[in-house]
Amino acid sequence: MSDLLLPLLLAVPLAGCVALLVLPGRTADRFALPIGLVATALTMAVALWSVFAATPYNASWVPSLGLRVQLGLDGISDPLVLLTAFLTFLCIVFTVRVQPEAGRVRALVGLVLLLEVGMLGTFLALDLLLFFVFFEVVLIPMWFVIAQWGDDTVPGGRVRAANTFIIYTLLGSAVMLLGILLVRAKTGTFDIAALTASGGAGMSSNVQVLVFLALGLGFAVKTPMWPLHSWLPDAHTAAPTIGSVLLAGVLLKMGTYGLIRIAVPVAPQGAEVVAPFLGAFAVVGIVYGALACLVQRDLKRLIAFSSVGHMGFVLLGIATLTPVGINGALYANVAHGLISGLLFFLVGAIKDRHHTSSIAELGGGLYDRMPRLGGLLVFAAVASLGLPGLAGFWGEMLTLLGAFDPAPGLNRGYYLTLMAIAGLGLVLTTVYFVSLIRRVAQGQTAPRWQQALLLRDATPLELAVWAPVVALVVVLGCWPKLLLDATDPAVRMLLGG
Amino acid sequence: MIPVVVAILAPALAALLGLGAGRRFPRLVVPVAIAGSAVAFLAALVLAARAISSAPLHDRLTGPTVPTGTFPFGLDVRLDGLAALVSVAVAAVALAVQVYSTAYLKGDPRYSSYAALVSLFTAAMMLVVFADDLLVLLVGWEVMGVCSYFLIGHHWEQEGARAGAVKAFVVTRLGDVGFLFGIFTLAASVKSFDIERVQAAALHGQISQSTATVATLLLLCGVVGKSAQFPLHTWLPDAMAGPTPVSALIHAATMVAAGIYLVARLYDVFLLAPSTLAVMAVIAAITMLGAALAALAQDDIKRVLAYSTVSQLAYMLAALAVGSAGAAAFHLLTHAAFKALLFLAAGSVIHAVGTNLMRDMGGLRRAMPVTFVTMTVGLAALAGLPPFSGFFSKEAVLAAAEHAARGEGPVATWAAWLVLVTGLLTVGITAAYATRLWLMTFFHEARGPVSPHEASPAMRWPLLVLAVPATLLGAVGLRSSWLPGWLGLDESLRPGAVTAALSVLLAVAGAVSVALVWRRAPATDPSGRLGRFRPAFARAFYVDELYDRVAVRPVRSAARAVLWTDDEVVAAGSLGSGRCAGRAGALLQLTQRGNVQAYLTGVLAGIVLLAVGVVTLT
Amino acid sequence: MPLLMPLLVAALLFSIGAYGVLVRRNAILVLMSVELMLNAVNLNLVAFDVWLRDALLSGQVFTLFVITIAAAEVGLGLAIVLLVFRNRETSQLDLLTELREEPSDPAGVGTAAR
Amino acid sequence: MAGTQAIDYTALAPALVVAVTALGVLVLDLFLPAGRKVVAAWAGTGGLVVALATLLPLVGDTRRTFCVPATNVDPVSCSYVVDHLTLVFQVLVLAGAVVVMLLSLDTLRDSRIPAGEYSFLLLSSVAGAVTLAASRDILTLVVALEVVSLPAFALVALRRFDSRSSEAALKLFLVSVVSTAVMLFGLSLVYGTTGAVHLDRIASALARSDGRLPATVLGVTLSLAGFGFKVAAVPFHFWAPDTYSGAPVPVAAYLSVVSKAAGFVGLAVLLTRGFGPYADVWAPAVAVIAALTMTVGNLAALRQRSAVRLLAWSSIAQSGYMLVPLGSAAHGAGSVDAVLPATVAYVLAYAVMNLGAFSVVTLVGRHRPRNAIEDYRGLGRTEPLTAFALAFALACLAGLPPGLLGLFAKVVVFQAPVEQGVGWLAVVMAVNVVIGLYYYLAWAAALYARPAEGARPPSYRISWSDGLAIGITLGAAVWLSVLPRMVLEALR
Repeated sequence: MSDLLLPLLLAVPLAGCVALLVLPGRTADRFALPIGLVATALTMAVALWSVFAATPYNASWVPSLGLRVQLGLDGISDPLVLLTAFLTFLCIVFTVRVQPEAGRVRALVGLVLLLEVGMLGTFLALDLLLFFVFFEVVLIPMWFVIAQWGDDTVPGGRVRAANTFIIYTLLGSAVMLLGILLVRAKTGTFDIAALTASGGAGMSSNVQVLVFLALGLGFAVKTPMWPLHSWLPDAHTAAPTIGSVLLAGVLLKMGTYGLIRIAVPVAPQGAEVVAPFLGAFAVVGIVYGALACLVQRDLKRLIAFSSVGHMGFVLLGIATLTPVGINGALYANVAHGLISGLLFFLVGAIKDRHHTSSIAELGGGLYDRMPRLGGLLVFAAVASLGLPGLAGFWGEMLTLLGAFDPAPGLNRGYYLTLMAIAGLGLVLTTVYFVSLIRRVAQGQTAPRWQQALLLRDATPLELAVWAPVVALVVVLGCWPKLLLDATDPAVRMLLGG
Repeated sequence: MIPVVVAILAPALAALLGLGAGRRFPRLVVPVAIAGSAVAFLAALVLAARAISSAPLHDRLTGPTVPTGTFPFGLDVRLDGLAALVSVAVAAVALAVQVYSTAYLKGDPRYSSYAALVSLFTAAMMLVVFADDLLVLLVGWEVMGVCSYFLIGHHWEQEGARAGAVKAFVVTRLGDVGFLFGIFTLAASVKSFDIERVQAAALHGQISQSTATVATLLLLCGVVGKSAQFPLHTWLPDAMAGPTPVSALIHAATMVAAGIYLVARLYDVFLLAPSTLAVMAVIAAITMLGAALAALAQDDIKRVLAYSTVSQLAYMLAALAVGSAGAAAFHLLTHAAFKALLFLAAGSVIHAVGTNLMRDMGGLRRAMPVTFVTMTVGLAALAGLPPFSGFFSKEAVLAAAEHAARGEGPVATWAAWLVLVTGLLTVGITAAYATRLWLMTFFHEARGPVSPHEASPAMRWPLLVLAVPATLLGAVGLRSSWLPGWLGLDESLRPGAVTAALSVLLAVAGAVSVALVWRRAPATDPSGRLGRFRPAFARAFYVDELYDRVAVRPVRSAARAVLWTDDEVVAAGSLGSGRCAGRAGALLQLTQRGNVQAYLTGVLAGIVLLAVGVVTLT
Repeated sequence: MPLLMPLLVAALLFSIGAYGVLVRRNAILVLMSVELMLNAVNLNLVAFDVWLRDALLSGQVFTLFVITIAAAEVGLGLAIVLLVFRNRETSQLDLLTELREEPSDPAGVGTAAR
Repeated sequence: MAGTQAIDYTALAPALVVAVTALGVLVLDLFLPAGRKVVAAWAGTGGLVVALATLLPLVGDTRRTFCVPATNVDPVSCSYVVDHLTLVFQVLVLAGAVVVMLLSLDTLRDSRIPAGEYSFLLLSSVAGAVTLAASRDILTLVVALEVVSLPAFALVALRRFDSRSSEAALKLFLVSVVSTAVMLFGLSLVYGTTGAVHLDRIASALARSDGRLPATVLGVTLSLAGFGFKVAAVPFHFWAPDTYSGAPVPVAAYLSVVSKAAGFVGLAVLLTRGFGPYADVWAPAVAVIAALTMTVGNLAALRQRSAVRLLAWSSIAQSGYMLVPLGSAAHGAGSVDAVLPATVAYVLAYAVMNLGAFSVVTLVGRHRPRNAIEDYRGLGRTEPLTAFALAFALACLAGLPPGLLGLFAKVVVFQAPVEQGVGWLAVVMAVNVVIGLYYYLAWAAALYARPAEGARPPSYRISWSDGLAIGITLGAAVWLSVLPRMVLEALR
């Protein structure tokens, strides 16, 4: 029975989505949100249950391709599965009151459920091709969420933003498919567990470099790594609130999770050759993201660029190829998912109230006119800049510790310079977040908002949605053992080979 | 070991309650905050009593270890003489500040968040004091930083507060990055984050001198940042924009002293690196002298005290540089007492007169007798006049410097001489600016607009309470069984004969010269005599402007450059490829213009090309 | 008679037919040129058949089929040309460009999705 | 030559049934009153279904007929062989024809096309296609190819009063005739240099001859031309956009699916059975053609505003994808058999996807003759099921989930060049998949976008034959997305 848990985990949101599609128009519209709530809540429950009780599931789907539905959970994917189920549930709850005005709610809930299937599938898949299929299931729903419910006042329009998002990601995943097929051509199997155990045995070292480059490119676009990031600000700014929460909270993690789960173990020698370049791009990403945020004019774009910086840390952690580096990467992954999710919820709430997210128009004084929302924004900003005692710190600290003494094959001096620049990036991150607090939260309320009536502070429902995220950020900050106990053994086994 | 945990958790709990329920139960805020600090103070007293009774106190409580991937770290706390005494100082000042703030910030709309943040700060400081794991210490270290950021920015309506808060947090954060790398170097060499094991390794010589030097220099960045020493001192004067009790607690007694406390805690590692000690000596000398001179020319009373704090901290760093952790701890304790007293007194003066600027003050001697007396005690201790605590602790430092100058200390003799000379010189200058402050504030006729009145009891009592240690704490250093014993050190902290005489002479000379200048023109500011040097001293040798040009402007222009590249180059790249695909499509459309024979030409041309290609290539 | 001569003639004939197809404007003449090309193939096939002295005579059988195919194609071709002439009053090939590709605005299909 | 050839009529049954039905329909048309002409079309469809039924006994063993006695050099070789490859394509051709027939019922009524002649021509073309799948010598191959093509020209020109149709037919005719002439010239050279007409004998002759005669190489290359035209590969693709937009939409559907499938089976038979030993000669050429076809098809499709024209360019691009496996068979006969199943799988998947798209385009085309992409705006709101069918077909064509059928087919096709080591072709295809995504997605988005201001959201009267066609194709696509074994392992 326990091996049916994982397929059940995927079946519940899929059933919800199909139900919304099949039900006749009138009833589906009325019951859209209840179905969404039940489906996501059930998924969360099954996720929690399967984290403890699930055993790997294995069934053949397309024998000729060698595609098998292989699902499994271990220390690396547990936190991400829980994070996905948790954030999706919060998004649906958030939609209950904040009805996105454009388009129908039924379609939105259906799309979010389909998104959840794709995301959960990506984290559960233990078959390379199955991972690729779920990796792509996410694209079309997110495209429609951005293009139909997005904010059209973005420069260039929301459809172009959605297009750049999907074209960038698809280019990456097309190249990733080539990598996957090359692996199969050389080793004859798609099974990740077997490939990890064999540690890239079937492939010569330059084939492994080719495989790592192909897989790495696909994941780097999704992470996003520095030069391939230009889709992120447009997509995040144009996406509706729950869209950007899921985009930042989970979709970015699929890239780094892929690197850790697939690219590094399957092609270890390739990883060793490419890791220094990956580290260099990561560090440039950190500094580039931080500098870009310093002078950003739009609040949502600023948070999007902060994701480029934070994911730079995660990539640096992976580039060290050490257990502590990868532990740091996973921790930063989960922490960034929670904190950026919270930041986008808050910025979305601010934007819904002020109908603008440009910092100049918002003016200062958020503390003054909306103390609770202002306080939460400052909390999230401080958590995001990596204050110890909050979730953001441990990931970045472990990454730097990993860079301090990287894997034996890597050049130590080079990684020390990377660590130093990343440290500088840390300070720049503090600078732009603190100046964000100064420009938005502190100071006087602009006259324009003084007499605006609709500026209510955070509503009880919003607080109910955000409170668990805040609590998790604090718990993960004060008690890192909770997450590290789960990831450390899995990472040691992964790198131990 | 229970009191240690209580000392940390009580204020933390108070903070949590304050932040959480502050808005809904405003009445509960003040009692909860004070209760938190009081419980912490009692716990600290119990610990101090244990430290005094069983002299070389050493105790550990190890919590769960957290796996990281390489060597794990654990939630451990430890108790020894130094920790107990410093925790008493912290708890005492925190309690005084909490009580004082109830009056000073009466009616402030955001008092609940203020009190909660002060409690959180106290808990963080306690964590730093009692931490036995480098990472746990770092957590406390940075939580203190963020509390100071929020508290400086308490009056965020004012631009000064916002700017001061940002500057304080960024500069300390810069230092903390170096601090983090120092922790990595140290922990990697010992394969553990545990301070106990680091000290043991240092004593048994398991840490090589080069690693020790690199680690201590990096740790020094953190210390210099947090304790506002020479390169990273610019944030402390601007931090005065925060409420005065905050300045008293954080920017006088506790946070800024955390750096010195850390060096004292890891002193065995520092002793392995004489070159670091030399660097510390140089930094201490520069900071000591520069800050004292700057204090001489300040007009705002709080900025005078801020620069004075920087200078006094340099004394403690100097003591550590010349090899005497005991002197540093001693001066730390006495400084905590009299500097907190000075700030709170200044607070009541500002509260009465309504402005910080000394040129609007005067003649407060009669109007505010209690403040006058306690401030005089404080200033005397600061100047180092004999009966007061300041004299004894400063003498301990100078004695240690003289001792090292004779060649017996761990540091190079030239560094010891540098410390000794600048130390003595600064004693004179300190006495000068202390007297200037004293005269301009309390003597001559009242220049202030409103009639000044004495502070309310809630503000007066803390002054009186703090005045006691400010005067008597000096005696603690006389017997070697007292303070040195409690700290577990076997060095004597009695003032040396020669240095004591010299420093008293210099102090009196400084005070008298300022008094003479003042007597000639009581209405004007005595520092006017500095003439051409005054603006330089007032602007603290233009270090701020230098940093602005060297660091702030380049970063901002780099940011604009990054934004430009992002909009133009990277985005254009992605759009460009889309557009050129479209143009290629348009080009292809030209081949489909409908003429059949054009199609046939294309077909036949294609066939010919294909055939020639295949025949020639295979 | 050496094999080369008929092959050369066939190749020449094929090229002339191709040239005729590309150059002549009138549809009928283009059809005639196509016939030339097909007959060139026939010549080729018969020449090979004789040279191979194929027992199954498959070359000549192939020629018969090609001839029938050519006939069918011409019949159908003329019918289509007749239709074109009736609808457009012309059989000049270069005037028949009603189905050309109109260069649309740069956004192309993308505008539909706005 | 004593004794008659033993003819295996059960093997011939499908072709015979279709041919006889065609003639029957032509005769029946004479007796039908003007109003009842549609009955002829129904009879034709019935014939096709019967032909499908006759395929059942042929499953399993390989049946040979019209065989030539062995000579001292070669074994017995037959010119009509029904093996697994043939059966798969015969099913595809007949099923495709049934769906096209369903689509054409309403179009015949609306645009005054003579139903009798239409059905006769369609069925005769299908007969040709069925024969082509089973032909194993170059004579039958050429004749069958012509039998597929000639009725197609007539079908395109059947709207006699529409100058666009006649122009389209003329263009199709001319390009086809020229390509056939070139192919015949090539085949004559091949016959000349190998001395054989049956494909297996040609293959053994090519394998025997050590040196590579330039004439043979030229012959092999030129003989690709005929099928290149049928498949609308790059140098021969010029006719496709004009013909598709000029012809009635069901005929365009027929050309893009059934006649293209016939082209591919002809190519597959010719290259694998006949020119196997020369794989290292034609494989690089096919690879280059595939790359060019994909890129030209996708780039031009970016610019299209009319639905049928966009589907024309899209089908050219899809042909490029189908040619990729054949193009990566560079290591001799062994690799050819390895890559053939990939092409067959993709052709099957493509047939289902494309017919799905065309069935909805035919429906919309009847109500909006202009048939531009703008006419599809907001279809999702008024006709949810039809819009979903088109969106699903487009997702399959783009190769993105939820269109899993397209995704699996593309993965199979991608596998061929990666395994055979033709890396550059795989990368070109990867880029093309991304370009392709843009216009499929833009069209799918238009379905669900808000209708243009002022324009009444489109709502159409769906006749049950249209509904049936859409239902069959959507059902097949969804079923094969979940269980693609049937398509992907057609040739295992």
